[in-house]
This record gives sequence, structure tokens and C-alpha cells, in this order.
Amino acid sequence: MIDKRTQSMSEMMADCPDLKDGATVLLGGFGDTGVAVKLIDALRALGLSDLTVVSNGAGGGEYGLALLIQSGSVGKMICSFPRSSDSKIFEELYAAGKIDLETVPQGTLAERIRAGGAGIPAFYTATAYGTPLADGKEIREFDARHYVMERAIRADIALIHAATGDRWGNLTYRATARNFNPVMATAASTTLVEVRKFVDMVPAEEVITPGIFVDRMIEVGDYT
Amino acid sequence: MIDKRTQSMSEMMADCPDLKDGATVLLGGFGDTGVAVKLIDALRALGLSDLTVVSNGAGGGEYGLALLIQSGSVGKMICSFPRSSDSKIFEELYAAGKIDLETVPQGTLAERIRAGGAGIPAFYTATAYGTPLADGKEIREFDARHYVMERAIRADIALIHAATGDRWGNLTYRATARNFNPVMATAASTTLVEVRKFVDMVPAEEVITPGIFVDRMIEVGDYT
Amino acid sequence: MKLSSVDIARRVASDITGGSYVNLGIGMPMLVSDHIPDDREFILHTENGMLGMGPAALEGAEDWDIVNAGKQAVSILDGGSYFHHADSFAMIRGGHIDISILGAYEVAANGDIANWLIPGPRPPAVGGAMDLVAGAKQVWVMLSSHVSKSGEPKVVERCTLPLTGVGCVNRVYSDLAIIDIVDNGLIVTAMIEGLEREELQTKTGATLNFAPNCEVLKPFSEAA
Amino acid sequence: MKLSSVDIARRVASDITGGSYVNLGIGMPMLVSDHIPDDREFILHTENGMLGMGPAALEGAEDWDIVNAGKQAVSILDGGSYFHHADSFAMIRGGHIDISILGAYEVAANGDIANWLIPGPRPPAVGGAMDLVAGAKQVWVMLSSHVSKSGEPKVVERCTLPLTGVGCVNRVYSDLAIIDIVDNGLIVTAMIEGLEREELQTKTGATLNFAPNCEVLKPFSEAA
Repeated sequence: MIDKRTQSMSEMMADCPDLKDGATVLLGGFGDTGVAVKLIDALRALGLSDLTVVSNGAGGGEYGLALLIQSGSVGKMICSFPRSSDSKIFEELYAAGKIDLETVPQGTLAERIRAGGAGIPAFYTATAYGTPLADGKEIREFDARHYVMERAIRADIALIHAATGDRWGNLTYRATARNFNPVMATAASTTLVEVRKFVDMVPAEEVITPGIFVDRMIEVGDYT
Repeated sequence: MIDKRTQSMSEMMADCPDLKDGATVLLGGFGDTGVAVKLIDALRALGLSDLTVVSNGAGGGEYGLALLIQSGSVGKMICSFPRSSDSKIFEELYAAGKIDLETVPQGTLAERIRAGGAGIPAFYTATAYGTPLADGKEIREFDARHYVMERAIRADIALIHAATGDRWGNLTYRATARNFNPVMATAASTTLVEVRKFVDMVPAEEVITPGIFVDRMIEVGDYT
Repeated sequence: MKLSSVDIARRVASDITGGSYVNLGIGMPMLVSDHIPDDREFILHTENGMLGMGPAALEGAEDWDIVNAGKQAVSILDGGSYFHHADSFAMIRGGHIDISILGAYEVAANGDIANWLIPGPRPPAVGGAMDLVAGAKQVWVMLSSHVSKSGEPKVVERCTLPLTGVGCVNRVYSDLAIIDIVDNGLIVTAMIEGLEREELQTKTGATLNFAPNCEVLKPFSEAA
Repeated sequence: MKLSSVDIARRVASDITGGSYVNLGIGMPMLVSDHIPDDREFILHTENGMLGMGPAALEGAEDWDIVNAGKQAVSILDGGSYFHHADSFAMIRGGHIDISILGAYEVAANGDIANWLIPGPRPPAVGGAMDLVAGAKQVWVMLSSHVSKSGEPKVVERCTLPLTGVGCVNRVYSDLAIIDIVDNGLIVTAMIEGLEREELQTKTGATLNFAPNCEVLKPFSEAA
């Protein structure tokens, strides 16, 4: 019987070859909304090194991603908005040249991840044409408009936050806590999900992330 | 007040500049499932000419798309499977050289339409590499694999079949009657929808096609 | 005499056609949502995955699953919907958002805009700005003051700061004037009461043209 | 002695690991769904937008909103989900389907497959075949007979018919043998009882290698 639910965080993180030094990691969430905080904490506890983390932001305050960065596990961030009123930890390491940064327009970031999950190695977008974020990228004209070629992002691990999940791994999200989570769930070799509540079955019409994209889940309760 | 519901087919089709000779038309549905049959009939009644129709199939029996083709309105079909046990009308015109055909792999067709709706002029896919359907297309290697460049499809009109719709144009679908409909709804200048049932409001979490993609709707009742 | 930011927001809101889909940038553009005229309905898009954004949540009643692009707790109106990041930016990139309203450091007579980066030691953060200016049908810029604090024009011949997008701005609203950007350059369509054309030109870094029936703007408190 | 199509389907089903996501082509591969062993659960994908496909609908109880890729009325099992065509083929193209099982006219020792087109006057129809063979992690081909009606081998050195995909087939199941396709060519891992290696070679258009512990296949009715 297919059952992707785990009962403990140690079971969740055990025997997962994709959790390795140098891995690329997708972190769902937007600001503090829909972030898999408990999975990020568990990832930090592994003490990995040289991770490339793909996330909309670069963490704020002293929790979650900010602590992961502070722990020294992260070699590079790929984000759209690596700056907030309290993003001190990332900014200090960035200023000290101790962490790399690739800034990507938010929609291009989402689409690059979607492309990674959808088997599309590259696509063209008008976003960023004529700006510094297109520097060094291929420019091509289609129908008299200029576009930038962008490459897909695929990852080893995705850490996802969802509202409900069933044993098959079908997921729902709540409101704007959906954000990057369903897209990221498709683009990693291993997708780990913290779910607020396990349910017997997500009705077929209500599934947002089909279980095919999910490897393991843990129930974490309401995260606020 | 936004209200995309119309009360009659004549209101539905009136004053729509995108309904014109030479238009490209997206027809949702897969086989007979989720096809906007009543809108196709209304389109046929307009007696337009030289339409390019994008649809998974090329119509079967003597109804819907098959009749539209028989009426002489269609100059070209773009489909993945223009052949079925009862696709006589299309096949006869095709054999007589009276209608053009572009055969596209089903997933490439869906993705080209999605790209059209998502502002992506071109993308790469491994599908069809090395086959006759890649003839004349740009081939490019990424990470030691060969891909075919495919261009987006955008249309003037999309004819969509949905289960429920509210005054804002938010839509739901039923089971596999979803198929191409949500994708096509995003890729046309004007999207016309036949809805089985108007509802006061589709709950925000249940919306599959947000109203932003919908121009006009008509209630048609159950179509089976 | 000049317009307050609230006056500008009120005017912008009154210029938006009913039924429009509008994305409001973080900061001053958010004021627009407080001044939607009673006689029309338009729908606010927030790029983190919602259509139908409503007012800010009441203090103490925040639902942190419902946030806007500025990570503020907001609400959702009837007819709204949720979707993931890739779908949200497909809406933007695909040209489905009627108007994107943003702030800017500089806007140029050729439609270029710089609003994301003042070069310096902090990590470059772009968010969704590049996607919005490249994708929306119309881009309107709101400037709380026509010139910078040091008196430099914000409307210029060519931007000096790193660009957000090229040739994309359609209109500028400032505390002194409303300026359309067309192929031939800048056309002032409205100007604050009591201001001389020469003075506005002095405060602008590019040649101004004046519409034949250039409207006279009055602060709201002064208006009839 | 040879295997019936049902015998082949039974064997294919027993070779699928529990928890796999499997797409069954139209025709003979559909038989696999009737022979899923009791000791495991795997999930059937149908490219028109469903995971968790169940058995064919009972006659008279068809729900024509729930159809498979062959446009037959089917059912959905617990844990299933619906999605649109672009999402469905993103699953396929993105490498999320573990096994695609299809019929074929020809399979070559280099992994090429031809299964969509016999050149002739009828319009070329491809459906999802090219997407499936290019995208699935594993491609298995089922041949109801090892040779064509006229006695020509279907497993060949190089395909002569228009290709569906290149270098993508991993395994062939026929009425006479099971053959793995690896970098070095064809390896027979199982062969029908009583058949001589030379005879199988005679019926095959490319050089066969035999696995050291080549299994003996028996028709189900004959098996212990």
C-alpha cells in the first residue's frame, strides 16, 4: 500500500541520498507564508555544506532559512528578493563575500522551476530584457520583440509546506500559502512535505499537488 | 459590476471583433469530453472562412467540429490526433487537399498553448526529437540531450466548456472534462465559455480558471 | 500647490476602467486600493497568488496565510481566487494584467523605467517588478514628487540607474502632472493648478509636449 | 507455444514495482490494468488529465466526463486526481511517470521506436506517444506477436517506419520473449518454454544476447 506519511522527523530525513553536501534545495514559501519551517530546521540539523538554496527571499529574523544560512550550510542563494527589513544574517555574509547570490526576477524564478519540473530545459521571456539581470544571457527576437533565454532549475530536494495531505501524497494549500510550493514540488528529485493535517483522502477535484510529486510527508499542525 | 454572464447565444457572439475570417480558434475538449459543442455550433452559424482550428482531434461523427469543417469554415487544423473511427468528414477533405493539417504531439500542443497564454514565445522539448514531426525545426543540445524548439500558439478565440462559472468568470471543470480547457482559456484574445451551470460564486480555493481569462459565458445545462 | 500621495492615488483609481485587472506595487501604489470609486468594480492581482485582493486585514485579525506582495496581511473579496506562483506570473507575462502600477526612481521619455536598484553594497533585490513592467498591458508609474529630494528630475531623457524594463511605461502620475509616454515622447495631459508650463519643464529632464486640452489638476481638498 | 496477450499483460503487471506511476497506451497495454497483483498498489496515469485511473466503467453506467486516453469511459480510484492537459504532459515530459507501456510496429536495438505512423493517405495522428516515449523514466513495449502477420521481425536493427522517439525503449515484452535494451544492444532475459535461441534469433532483426540466467516463460494456463 502506498503511504507517504511518516511519523517522525528522523524517519522523514533518513536514508535520503539527495540530502547531501552540494545539493540544490528548493524552499517553498513567500515571506513567512507557506514556509516549511520545521523541515528547514531538520535540514539545518544535518549540518550539510555548500548547498544552493532556491527561495523567493533569503530569510529574515533568526529562524528558518536565516539560521540555515548562519549555520554555514549555504554556499549560494538563488532568489528574487534577498532583502527585507530583517534580513541581517544573509546581508552580513553577502557583504563579507561569504555567500554567493543569483538574483532572478520573481516570475522568471517561478517559471524556471516550473520548466525544471516539466522537462523544459530552456525558454524565452521578455522579462529582464535590457536590464542588468539579462547580462550574459542569450537574447533572441521573436515577432519583433526581444526575449531572454532562461534555463530550467532542477533540484535534489524540495521542502514544501502544505495544508492537507493524504497517504498518496495528494496535497492542498491554504490561500496564498500556496505560492511557490506546488511549483517547487515538481522540480526536485526528492520532495519532502510538512503538512498541517493528514487527511484520509483529498477529493480528486481539490488536489493541487498530485501525489506523484511527493516522496514523504510529516504532520506538523498549524504553523502559526 | 463585473458580470460576464450572457443570457443568449446571440448576445454571446455579438460585437466580438475576434470572431473574424482567418481567425485562429482554440477548441477545448478531448474526444467528446469537455467540448463546447453549442459554441462550436454558434461559430459555424457565423459562416466565417479560413479559420485555423487548434484542437486535440479533428472531429468525429456529424456534429460539432466535424460540421464546422464540413461547412467550409476551416482552412487548417492543428491537432495531435486528427483521426478516429468516425472522422470521415475531415479525412475526406484532407484526402482531397482541401484542408491543411499540422500534426503536433499532444503534450507539445498543450505546452505551446500554455506558452501562448504565459507570454513565452518559444521553448525547448525533447518530444519529437529525431522524428518527422521535428523536421524543419531548430534542434539544440542542452546538457548532452537534444531538444526541439517549439513556438507558442496564441489565438483570437477560445471556445471553452466548463462545469460551473460565476459572474466574475471563475470556472470549475468536472473530472477529465477539464483537459485542454483551462490551458486554452489563457491563450486567446477572447475566451467564450459554455458553462453547465451558473453559480453565485466559485469558492476561491476551488477556482481552476480565474475570471481574468474569461470574457463571456453562457449557461447550457448538462451537455450529455 | 501640489497633489498629496492620497490625491494622486485617488486620481489613479478614478482613471481605471471598471472591470480592469490591476496589480498594485508595494508602497504608494497600494493607496489606490483605498480609493476605488463606488461606481465600478475592478480586480486587484497580487503576484504571490491571488486575484480579488481586498483591504488590509484589521489589526489583531490578521490571517497570515492571506498576504500581499509586500507580505502584509490582507483580505480576499468575493469572486477572488488563489493560484500558484508560476500561474500568477503566467498571468503577468502573458499580458492578462491590464494595468501594473508601480513607483520608480526614474522614468525616461522612451518608456524605460528604473525602480529596483540603487547600486550599493546591499544585495540586489528585484521581486516581481521586471515581470510586471514587461508583461502588463499598461504600466503606470506613481511619483509622490515630480523631483527627487535633492531637486533632480525623476522624469528624464534616459535613465541613469539600472533598468527594470525598456520602453514599457505608458503614463506617469506625479504630484504636479499626468504625463503620457507615447512613441513621440512625453505628453502632459494634466497639470496642477497655478503651475506654469515652463516651470514643469524645468523640473523635468526631457522635452514635454502639452495636450491641446491639458487638464487643470486640483488637490482633492481644494476641488469642488 | 507462445504467450497470449493476457499472459503478456499479466507478466508486465507483475514486473511493475509497487508505488509506481504508470501510463498505459491505448490497446493491448490497457490489459495490464486488469492484472495488477493483489500485493501491491500502483497508480495509473492517463494523459488526458487523471491519476488513479480505475477499471472501465460498467456498461450503462458510463460517466463520459471520466474517460481515458482512448476516449473510453473509465473510473477513478481513491487517491486519484484531475489536472489539465499542460499539467498532465508536464508530468510526462518532466520524467515523473515511472513507466510508459506502449504497443509498437517496430523497436530497434538502439532503443528507437516506431509506433505512430504507417505512411499512407490517412492524416498522420500521433496523440501523446512522442511525449510518453521521450518523457517517461522507463519505456516498455508490448508486442502481441514477436513478428508481423507476414512474418517480419518487429524487433529490428534499425526502424524503417517513421520514428516515435529515439533511444528510449528499455524493454520489450512479446509472445515469445522479454528483451532488455541496453547500451550494448538486446539482452533476452526470458524466453518461452521450448523455443530454441536460434529460432528466436531468426524471428528477430537484430543480434540477440542472452542473459546468463535466462528465464523460461510459460503460458499462464500452463504455469504451476
